[in-house]
Amino acid sequence: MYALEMSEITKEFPGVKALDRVSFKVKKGEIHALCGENGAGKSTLMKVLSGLYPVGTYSGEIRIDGQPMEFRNIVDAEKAGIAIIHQELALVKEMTIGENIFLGREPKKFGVIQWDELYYEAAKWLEKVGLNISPQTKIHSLGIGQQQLVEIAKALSKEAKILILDEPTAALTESEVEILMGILEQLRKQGVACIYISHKMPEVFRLADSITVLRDGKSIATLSRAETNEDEVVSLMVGRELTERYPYVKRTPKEVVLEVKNYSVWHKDKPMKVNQNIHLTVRKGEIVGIAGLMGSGRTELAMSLFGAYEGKAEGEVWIEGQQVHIRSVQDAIRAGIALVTEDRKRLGLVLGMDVKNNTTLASLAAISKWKVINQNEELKWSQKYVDELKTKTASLETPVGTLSGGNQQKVVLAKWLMAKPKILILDEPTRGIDVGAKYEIYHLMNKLAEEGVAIIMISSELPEILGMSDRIYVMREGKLVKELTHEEATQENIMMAATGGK
Amino acid sequence: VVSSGNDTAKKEEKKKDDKIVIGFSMDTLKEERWQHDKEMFEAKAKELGAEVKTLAANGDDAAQLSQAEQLISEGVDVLVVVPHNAEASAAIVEKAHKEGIPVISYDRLIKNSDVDYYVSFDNVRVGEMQAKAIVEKAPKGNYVYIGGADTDNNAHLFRQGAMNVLKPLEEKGDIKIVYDQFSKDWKPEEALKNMENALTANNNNIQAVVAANDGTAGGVIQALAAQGLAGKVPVSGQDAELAALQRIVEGTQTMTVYKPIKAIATKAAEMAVALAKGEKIETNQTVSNGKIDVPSVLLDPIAVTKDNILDTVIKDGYQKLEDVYKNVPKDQWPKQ
Amino acid sequence: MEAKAVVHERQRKPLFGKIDIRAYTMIGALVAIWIFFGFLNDTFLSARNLSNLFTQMSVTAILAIGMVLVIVAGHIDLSVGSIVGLTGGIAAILSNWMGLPTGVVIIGTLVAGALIGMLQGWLVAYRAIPAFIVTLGGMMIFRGVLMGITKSTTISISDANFIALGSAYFTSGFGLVLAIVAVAAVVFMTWKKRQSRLQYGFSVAPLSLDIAKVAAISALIVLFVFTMNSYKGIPFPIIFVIALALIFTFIATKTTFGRHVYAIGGNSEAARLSGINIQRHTMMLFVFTGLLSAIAALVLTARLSSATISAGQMYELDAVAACVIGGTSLMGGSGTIVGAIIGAMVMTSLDNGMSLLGMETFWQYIVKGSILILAVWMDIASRKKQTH
Amino acid sequence: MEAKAVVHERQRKPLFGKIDIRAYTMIGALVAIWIFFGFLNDTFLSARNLSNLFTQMSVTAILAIGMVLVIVAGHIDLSVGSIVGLTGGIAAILSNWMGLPTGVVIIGTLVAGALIGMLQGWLVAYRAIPAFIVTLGGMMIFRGVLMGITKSTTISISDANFIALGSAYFTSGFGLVLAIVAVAAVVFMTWKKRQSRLQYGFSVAPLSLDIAKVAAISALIVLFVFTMNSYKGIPFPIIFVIALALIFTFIATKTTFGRHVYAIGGNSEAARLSGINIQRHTMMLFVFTGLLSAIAALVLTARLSSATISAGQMYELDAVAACVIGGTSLMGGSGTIVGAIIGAMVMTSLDNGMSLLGMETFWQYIVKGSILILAVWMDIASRKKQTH
Ligand SMILES: Nc1ncnc2c1ncn2[C@@H]1O[C@H](COP(=O)(O)OP(=O)(O)OP(=O)(O)O)[C@@H](O)[C@H]1O
Ligand SMILES: Nc1ncnc2c1ncn2[C@@H]1O[C@H](COP(=O)(O)OP(=O)(O)OP(=O)(O)O)[C@@H](O)[C@H]1O
Ligand SMILES: O[C@@H]1[C@@H](O)[C@H](O)OC[C@H]1O
Ligand SMILES: [Mg+2]
Ligand SMILES: [Mg+2]
Repeated sequence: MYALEMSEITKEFPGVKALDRVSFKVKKGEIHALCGENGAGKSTLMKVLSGLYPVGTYSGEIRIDGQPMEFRNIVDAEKAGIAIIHQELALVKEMTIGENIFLGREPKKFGVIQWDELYYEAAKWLEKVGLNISPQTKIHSLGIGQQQLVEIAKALSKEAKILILDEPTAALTESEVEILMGILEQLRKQGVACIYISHKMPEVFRLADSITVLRDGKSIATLSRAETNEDEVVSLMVGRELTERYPYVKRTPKEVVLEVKNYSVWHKDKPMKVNQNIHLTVRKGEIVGIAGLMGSGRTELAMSLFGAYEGKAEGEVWIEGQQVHIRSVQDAIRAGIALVTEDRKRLGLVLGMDVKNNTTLASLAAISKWKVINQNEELKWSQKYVDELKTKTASLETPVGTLSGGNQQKVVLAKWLMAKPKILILDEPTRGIDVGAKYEIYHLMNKLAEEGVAIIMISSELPEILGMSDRIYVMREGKLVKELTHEEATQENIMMAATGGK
Repeated sequence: VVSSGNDTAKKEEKKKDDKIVIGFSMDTLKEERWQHDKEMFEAKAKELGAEVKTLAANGDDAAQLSQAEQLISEGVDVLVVVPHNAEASAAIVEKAHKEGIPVISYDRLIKNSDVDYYVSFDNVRVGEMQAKAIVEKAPKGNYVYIGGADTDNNAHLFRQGAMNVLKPLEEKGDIKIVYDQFSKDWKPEEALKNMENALTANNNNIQAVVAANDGTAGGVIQALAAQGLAGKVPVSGQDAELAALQRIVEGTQTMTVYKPIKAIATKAAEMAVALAKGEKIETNQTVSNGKIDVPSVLLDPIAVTKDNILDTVIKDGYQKLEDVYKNVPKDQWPKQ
Repeated sequence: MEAKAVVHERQRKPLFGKIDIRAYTMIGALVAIWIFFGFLNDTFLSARNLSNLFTQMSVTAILAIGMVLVIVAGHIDLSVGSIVGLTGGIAAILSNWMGLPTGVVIIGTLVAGALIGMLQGWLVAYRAIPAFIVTLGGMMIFRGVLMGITKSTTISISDANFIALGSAYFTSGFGLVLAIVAVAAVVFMTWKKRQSRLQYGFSVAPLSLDIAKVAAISALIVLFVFTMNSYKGIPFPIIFVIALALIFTFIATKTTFGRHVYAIGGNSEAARLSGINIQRHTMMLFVFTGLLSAIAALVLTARLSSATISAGQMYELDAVAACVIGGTSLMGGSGTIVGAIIGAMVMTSLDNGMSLLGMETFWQYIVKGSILILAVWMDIASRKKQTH
Repeated sequence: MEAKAVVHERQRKPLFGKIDIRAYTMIGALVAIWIFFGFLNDTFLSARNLSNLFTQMSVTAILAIGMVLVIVAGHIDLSVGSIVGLTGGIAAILSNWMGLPTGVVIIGTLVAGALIGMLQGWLVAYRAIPAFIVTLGGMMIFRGVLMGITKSTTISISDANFIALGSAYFTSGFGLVLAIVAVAAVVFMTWKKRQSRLQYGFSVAPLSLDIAKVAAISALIVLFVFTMNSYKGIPFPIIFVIALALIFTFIATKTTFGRHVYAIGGNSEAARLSGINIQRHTMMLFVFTGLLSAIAALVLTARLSSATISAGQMYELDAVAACVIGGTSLMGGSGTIVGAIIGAMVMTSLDNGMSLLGMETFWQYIVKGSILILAVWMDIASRKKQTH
């Protein structure tokens, strides 16, 4: 008996068949992973299931506990015991954690919200996900990882029969992932059916009982974890063999390009430093990884070096032996720095603009004469990057908002590649990106390093840091506490340094 | 030049077989009085066998110019204009004349132009009448002036007229103007606020109020009523609006200035038809508009008080007795 | 036990943190304006003028109450001025031309306002036409209808009960009763809140602090009532404003409807994903602004004891300005009703003070515009400082 | 080779896809309105009335051109009406009171407009005060200043050259030359575009299609010039509108400045992180609206041959309405200048047509408001259909 059966689900968007007769079944008390490349249709399938795309906008059948169901809206799906954590954070920034957790389901008496009860309950759920903050804290003061935990708490609080997690760990650090795993295992025992979407294979293999692979909107296979392995799943996803996951090549970095000395950054609103006495060097053709826990201050360092952080900075920055004073993003670009930000939708892209306009946004001067844009040059360059990065887009005039996450990330990368940086800072460059695309990005990094670009990669995925970096800095509480070479670094010594454990 | 001659010739031809068409370009219809002007003007013209096209510009100079252009392009025989702005409307006269269309300036004088005729009441006179009527009731004491819209030229003319009467008395020491403000957009609620403030600032020690029109008078009287002073302090007005006449018979407003709309509307319609037929018009005076002396027909505005309501507004058919006395017990109604 | 302790720690901070610096800036500005005018003009701070002042701000304040919520939800209502005009005309027609009793007139007017609002709300919510357009169109249409149905005449009201809505005062006895009830309510609610928090095991503020707070609020209430009583009592329109402010603050902060409105304005996608019916809420908001406009129309018409076709013109801008001065963000998601009322008070105080000083009209325009900008500037600058 | 082939395939679509359904809906609505009025009234479609119509819409159109960009960037400018009033007053003072020559008057007025815009832009861009507030304050302040400096009088213009700006016509000869130049430009630009695309190896539309396009545009140009010539020639103000529309469309679509403005409106954070100087761009936008308001003021003052203290009142709403009817989103990020001009034309056509029909004022209000809503409703409904 299946807790959930979805059969022959077909869903079309103008010009795209996102789901093509997909069938998907989940048993009670099972953790079922849903894998597939970016744009394979995972989120769309889950949106159908959660009532976001109401009955009539798709074809096919949904059964819960054997009963056919028709969801006209989200509330119907919730009533049927379905809760979902969406891939994109869906929190109201101006509201408190508690309000967000219970949004739409506030405890009330005679229509009056029982605030004390609400916050009491909210605190309980926060406790469960290991978030030690007051539920009366407003969302906007949380980091992105903490926000993700709030989303998880919100979904858990619905005490659903079927829990959908669409890339819940994309913004979480190892320890938080641990907590989440614990929770999921407990839910499994309680008989909850969990659908788990992730691009992180180790997680999938650690947790899942079964794995369903989607490709190009079709369900390719459902496998039992016990009877498969990572390589098989990956090759089913991408439709070809993909053996080598981190294409590290040994390099001999040349002269120092970026040198940061005794660099400190003040918090943008509080009288405290988010970075202290940073010393850091990056060489030409070198990939330097920065590891650390969430909130350790890596993003602030990157933003500050890029002239984009509101808090003041102290200390020295040298580029190619020249001291530079970067006060704005324009200064940074002029000095040859590019930053691929961690939140592509909010900070990286103008979602309503098309692929080509986003690609050229930071380098318009290069394709303009007397401030007049040469539109053919624009086409040429954006086409070049679409081809080079294998970006999947209907045309160069497609608004980037309609691309899948991985393809959006490629557009951000294209924007900064076009700026021809000497120093490329990548903040969580593969967050939410499928294995195939990740692999392409790693290759690209290697190629850039080959061409002499100095690369800093901030990442919370240790395997990626270990697999790609020539050198690794570990940040803890705003300080660089350790420096390791590719050879020295291990999962253990990095975690030790990051957590300050002995 | 040649082309404009042609146009006139064509018009001459047209006039013989076609009906006379009068263009009536109005500033606004957003005040009660203008509604009366429109109705009476149209009625009279119709009676004389002409057709009237009326357009109102809602207090926008540019819109009025546009509308006049339209009337001109529709080929009206004569244009009657109630200008929103005395100076800005000179452009209308110029445009009309280029097409050989004569222009009558209605109620307000079009300045600095070759306007053909002017038929009106004198706005400065109106202000003077308001002040005189109030001074009669309250020869001494603290005065309040509640003006109209600062953005309306007429409001300045009314104030000028009132001050012609009040300033000498103030210099003599008989009266004191303790409060003098315009009311935004002629709004009664602005007048109400102004009057409340005036009363507060002077601790109710106010003997007379000159209000620029009936709308503002309404606001003033509300403020007085709140202090139990309605009917005790004389208040002027203008336009003989129904609400104001009701207040006059109830005793809370002292007077209103009735500009016999019927007279001006009738006169203007007659003049327009005569002009269209190419007849000459007799006028008794001229008024300088800064450029020429405009042949003018100036009608006398009438100060209306409780005593002469019957003989003026009601006799003219401007308002009905039963409406005006609606809130007064029937036995106290005057006999008609 | 451990868990409880954590909760305790967590609950303490916001209790003090809730003091909204922003609101205080504006209260500060208001006090500064009052002191300034009080200094230049003896009458300004007299009980009588304060009574005037409160009455003069009532219409703007009532409109601003509805406007806050509409703006919080990410919309705007440019038609409120015209709805005031139209429903005022309807009230006058019902009362004067048709001679209906006050109660019927009031109900008829409110229903008219609500229906107008509902129509606009439907277009915004269910037809997805931007509120700016719907209400800009509405602004023209309703003014046109008003001119049509009143034949562009001024209609005066003779029903004394109706007129009382705008110009009567509550007797001082009533004022005192009101003060006592209000103080009692404050005490009771503070006590209840403490109880409830204790029940949930949250920390509570020291009793002395709560007592001080209650005392301060009570003192303000008593001061207000005594000031009003020392003139003629509390003016009717002000009671409307206070009542509406309380009701809508309650709606905004304590009910699911209110919180959902904030959620919609803050992140409509998140609201939708939480199963909130955005369309129904949006339509409701416009029903509210329609209704509040009708109430404002009743007050205005009663105050003038007549309905004119220019009534309410440009009030939408006053209402929006009041909201923004009071801290409502035009981007949606944040704003308070109390703030909007303070905003309305700031603007009315300027009008009143300058007219008392007999300032020339053109100076009044300049000063009012400058203060508007300055107030928001100060506010923004102070918030920046606070966070830097 | 492979790659090139892909390019070809990909580039073909947008070439045709660029035809903006939205703009066509509005043009359709406009044509419908014209046919409707033309049917009811003989004069409406006469050369002479069309000439009037274009002249009448000029002020709104000029203001809407600047407003589009401000709205695209996520702001609004409520002060344009008052800037029109104030700079008109300044022009009249310079010309009439000070007797300066036309050239100096024009330059003085434009500088005044730009400075006013810069001041407001500075407050919005560098002091982060919401544009709504700054320009609402500006609306009051500039009106007040106008009243102050003109002492609330109307100042008439006697300089014939100045007056010509608003009321002269280009002779038919000039019109013909203009038509020839315009057609030549269209041909040349189409040809150059083809060449350049071929050079880059992109696909080009079939020659026949380009020829058809050029022919259609040329026909429209010739039709326009002949219509205008059959009355008195092309009115001066229309030439301003056309020239400004071309310049600003160029700025919006072909320059880095324009692109940056759209990016800022689409996602200001992403724009900032792409190295765009948001503050400078924002300030510049307000300089533009100030400048355009001054140009509108020159046209208006010349047309009326005088400056009045109420000139330009409420024009901001007309300008915003024109933008929105023409498809500009009030949320920022999208909108076109051509659309805004079509929007202005729709509104002016309604005004003109209804007044030709002699419709009663109140009906005019009702119809105009309804059409405004209806137009946007239609547009939204059609776009929905298109994408679903
Ligand atoms: N609202 C939409 N309009 C048009 N196309 C859409 C829309 N949402 C999704 N798509 C398209 O449907 C396809 C499936 O997208 P979906 O978001 O389900 O992918 P996914 O498997 O979740 O990818 P990712 O791993 O990047 O999250 C993609 O081609 C995407 O571009
Ligand atoms: N929007 C914000 N407002 C206030 N504080 C913030 C905000 N974002 C982050 N912080 C705080 O700044 C510090 C650094 O957080 P941040 O998440 O940027 O670090 P990080 O090392 O880049 O982590 P991540 O792995 O999430 O990228 C933390 O103390 C965090 O709570
Ligand atoms: O009659 C008055 C009119 O002359 C003036 O222009 O506007 C107000 C009216 O009351
Ligand atoms: Mg997805
Ligand atoms: Mg980070």
